[in-house]
Amino acid sequence: MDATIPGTTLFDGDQAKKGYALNKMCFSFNEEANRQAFLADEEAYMRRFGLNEQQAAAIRARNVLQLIEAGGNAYYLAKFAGIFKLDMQDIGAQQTGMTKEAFQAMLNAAAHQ
Amino acid sequence: MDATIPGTTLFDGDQAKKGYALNKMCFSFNEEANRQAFLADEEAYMRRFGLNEQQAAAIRARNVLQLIEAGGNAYYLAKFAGIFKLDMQDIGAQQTGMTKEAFQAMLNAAAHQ
Amino acid sequence: MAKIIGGVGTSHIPAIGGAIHKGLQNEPYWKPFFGGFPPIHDWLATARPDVVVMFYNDHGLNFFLDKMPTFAVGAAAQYVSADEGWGIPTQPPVQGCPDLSWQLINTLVEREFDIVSCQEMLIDHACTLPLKLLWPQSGDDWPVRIVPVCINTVQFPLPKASRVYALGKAVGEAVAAWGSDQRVLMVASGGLSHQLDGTRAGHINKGFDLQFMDSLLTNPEWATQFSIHELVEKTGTQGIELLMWLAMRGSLTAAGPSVRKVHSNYHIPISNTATAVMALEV
Amino acid sequence: MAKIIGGVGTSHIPAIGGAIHKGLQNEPYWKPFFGGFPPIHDWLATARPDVVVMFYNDHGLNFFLDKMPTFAVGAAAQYVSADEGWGIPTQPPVQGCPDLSWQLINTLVEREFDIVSCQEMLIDHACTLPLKLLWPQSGDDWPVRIVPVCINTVQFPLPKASRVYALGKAVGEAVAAWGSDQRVLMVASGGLSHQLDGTRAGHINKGFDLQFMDSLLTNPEWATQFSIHELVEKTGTQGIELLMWLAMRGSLTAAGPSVRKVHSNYHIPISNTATAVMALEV
Ligand SMILES: [Fe+3]
Ligand SMILES: [Fe+3]
Repeated sequence: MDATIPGTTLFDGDQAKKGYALNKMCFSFNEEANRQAFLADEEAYMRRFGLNEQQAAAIRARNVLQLIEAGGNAYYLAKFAGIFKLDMQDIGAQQTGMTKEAFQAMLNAAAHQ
Repeated sequence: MDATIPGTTLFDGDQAKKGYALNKMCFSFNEEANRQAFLADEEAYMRRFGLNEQQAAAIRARNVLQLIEAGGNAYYLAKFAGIFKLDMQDIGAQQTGMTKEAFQAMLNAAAHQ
Repeated sequence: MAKIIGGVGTSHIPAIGGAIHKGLQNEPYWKPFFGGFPPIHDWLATARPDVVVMFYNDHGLNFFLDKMPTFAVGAAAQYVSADEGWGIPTQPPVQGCPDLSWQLINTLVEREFDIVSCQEMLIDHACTLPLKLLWPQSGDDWPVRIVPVCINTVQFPLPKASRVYALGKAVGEAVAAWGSDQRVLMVASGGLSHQLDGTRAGHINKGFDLQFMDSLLTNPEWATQFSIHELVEKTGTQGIELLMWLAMRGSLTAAGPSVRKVHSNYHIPISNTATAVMALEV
Repeated sequence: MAKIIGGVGTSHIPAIGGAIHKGLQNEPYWKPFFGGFPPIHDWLATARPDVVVMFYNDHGLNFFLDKMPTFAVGAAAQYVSADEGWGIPTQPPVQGCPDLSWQLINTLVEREFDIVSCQEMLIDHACTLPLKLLWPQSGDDWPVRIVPVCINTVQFPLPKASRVYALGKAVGEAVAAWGSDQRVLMVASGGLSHQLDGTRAGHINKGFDLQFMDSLLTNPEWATQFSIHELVEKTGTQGIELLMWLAMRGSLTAAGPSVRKVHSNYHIPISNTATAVMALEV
C-alpha cells in the first residue's frame, strides 16, 4: 500500500496477524513469574503460546531482525530483550550490524546534523 | 444532567464508579469455577472483590432493585441472576412488584398497544 | 470488488438459544417468532453470502468496564462462543475473515472512527444466535465467516444514533471497496423495544418499533433525529440495541440509494422483548 | 470553571527511571537532559496545577492486541505503576480524578470521538516518568492527580495527526467546561525523533524536531499536514510519539489563541532518542 520506509517494518495488520502468538508470549513477560517460567524451560514456554518454527528459531537466536520478520512488535519484543538485560544500544547495534561503540557514536553524531 | 426516565437508572459514570466492585464480581460469573466458588462461600467471595456493605446486602437479598441502586449494571447482574436460574420474567416481576403471571400478562398485552 | 447482497436485522434473546436446543420452534409460544424466518432462508439460499459483518452488542462477556470500547472490530481468525453464566448452550466456533477485518479497520481509522481492534474475541449469544436463526441446519460448520463489529450499549455515554449510522456507512463503503469476490451480508443483532431493569422493566413500545422498521425502507436516517436519551425513553434500556439496525442500514447505503424488503416479522413478546426480523435486499 | 494553566511536553525514555533511581542527574551523560527542567520546576511552583491530563502511549503494559484502542481515557480512582519486564523501578500509585475523567468521556463521545473508557488501568513509564521529572521531590505522595489519555502508537493504522489534534482540542474544551476550581496542566509524554527497530534503528532527525517544536509556538497545526507514514519516515517508528505533543498543543487552544514559551530544551542522545522538554503557558 504505502511506499516502504527503508530499514523499517510498520506493524500493520499483516504483521499483527503473523506475530500474534509471539507478541502474546512477549506481553506475558510483564510478569516476573512468567519471565522465570520462560527461563526455566524456554521450549515448553514457546509451545504453550503456540509459536511457529520461524518465531521459535528467532527467539532461540535472540535475533531482533528475525523476530520482527516473524511478526514481532517492538513494544512487546522489548520485554523479551529485557529478560537478557539488553539495552537499546545493544539492540540497535545488533540490528544495524555495528559494534555498540559505533552505534553510540552514530547517535552522538546526530547532535551535529 | 438529563431529565430522568421514570423507573429507569441509566448506567452512566456515576453508576459505573459506584458499582465497579459489584460488577467486577458479576463479570467473574462468566466462569463456572467462579460461580461454584461463590456458591461455596458467598461472603468470602464478596470480600475478595471488595463489595461494600450496601452491595453485599443487596446480593444477600437477591434484590435486583437494590443491586441497581448499589451500582449494578443489568448486563453483569444477569450473570448473578443466572446462578439462581431466575429468568427475565422472574426478574421483571420482582422489580415491578407483580406476580410472575401478572408481569407476563402485561408483556402479552403490549401486543395490543 | 466484494458484493454487498443485503442486510438482516434480528432479535437475539438468550432464551432463543434454549428453544432451539430443545427443538421448541413449533410450540405455540415460539412459532410466531421462528415463523418469521423461512422466507428469509429462501432468500439466503439464492443470495449465498460468504461473509457476514455482524453488528452486535456484547453482553458483558468479552468486554468489562476496565476497557469498555465505543466501537470494536474483530480481527481474529476464529471466534469462540463462550459460557455466559446463564446456562444457555454455547455454539461451535465461527471462522473469521481477517482480510475483511483489516479492510474495515484501515478504512475506519482513515475515516476518523476511533475503533478498538480485537485479534482475540469471545462472542456471546448476540453474535451466534443470528447465525443459528439464519442457518438453522448448520452443524459444527457454519456456512459463513464473520467480522464482528461491537457497539457499546452497556455503559453511558453510548455513541449517538447519527454516529452509529455514519459508522455503518463507512463499514459499507469499506466492504464495497474490498478487493475480493466474496458476497457479504450485513447483520444487525438486537432489539427491538425492551427493558430488563428497574421498575419500568417490561416496557415495550410497539408503535415506535413499527415506525422504526418502516423508516428503514422509507427514510433510513429517521431515527438519527433522536438523542440516545430519547431513544432509551421510547424503546427501553435494552431497546437501544436498535442502534445495531441503524448501523446495518447505514452500511447498505454503499450498495445503492434504496433497498427492497424481502420479508419482515414482528411479534410481542418473547421473554420481555418485542421481537423483530427484517431482511433487506440492495 | 476549571483553569487550564498550560502544557508540558517531555521525553519519557525508560532509562531516565534508572538514572533518577541511581541519582545520576548531574553526571555528564545525563546533565544535558535533566538540566532542562529547573526553569519548568520554578514555573510549576507558581502555576500550582492540581490535576494533570496525561497524553501518553502505552508500551505494551495495559493494552494487548486482543483489545487495542485508538484512544483510551482513564477513569480510575487510582492508577498502579506496574512491572514492565525490563527492571526499571515502579513508582508509587497515582491518584486519579474520576470527575474530570467522566467530564472528558462524556464530552468526547458527544463530540464523536469513539473512546475506550478504563475504570482500571496499569500505567507504565510513559505515564509516571513525566510526573517524576516535573516533581522530582515527590515521595510516595504525588502533588497532582491525573487523567491518562492513551493514544495508540503500537499497531497501525494509527490515528491521523489531524484527528489527534482534534482530540486534544476537544479535551481542552472539556476541561475548560468542567465545573470545578481545579487548575489543570496538560502533559504530553513522548518523542521526539527515534527508532528502536529495524536496520534504520538509531534514526534521529534534529532538523524536523526543532521545526516541530517551533511550530507549536508559531503554527500549531503545522504537523497535521503530514500523513502518519510521512511522520514515521521523518521521525522514526517511535518518533511518532510526537502525536502526544500535538494532542497537548491542541488542548491548549481552549485557553486562548496563543501560548508563551516558558522554557524548552533539546538534547541528543539519551539512549537512542532525541530528547526534548518544552513548557507552554496559556
Ligand atoms: Fe441483547
Ligand atoms: Fe516511548
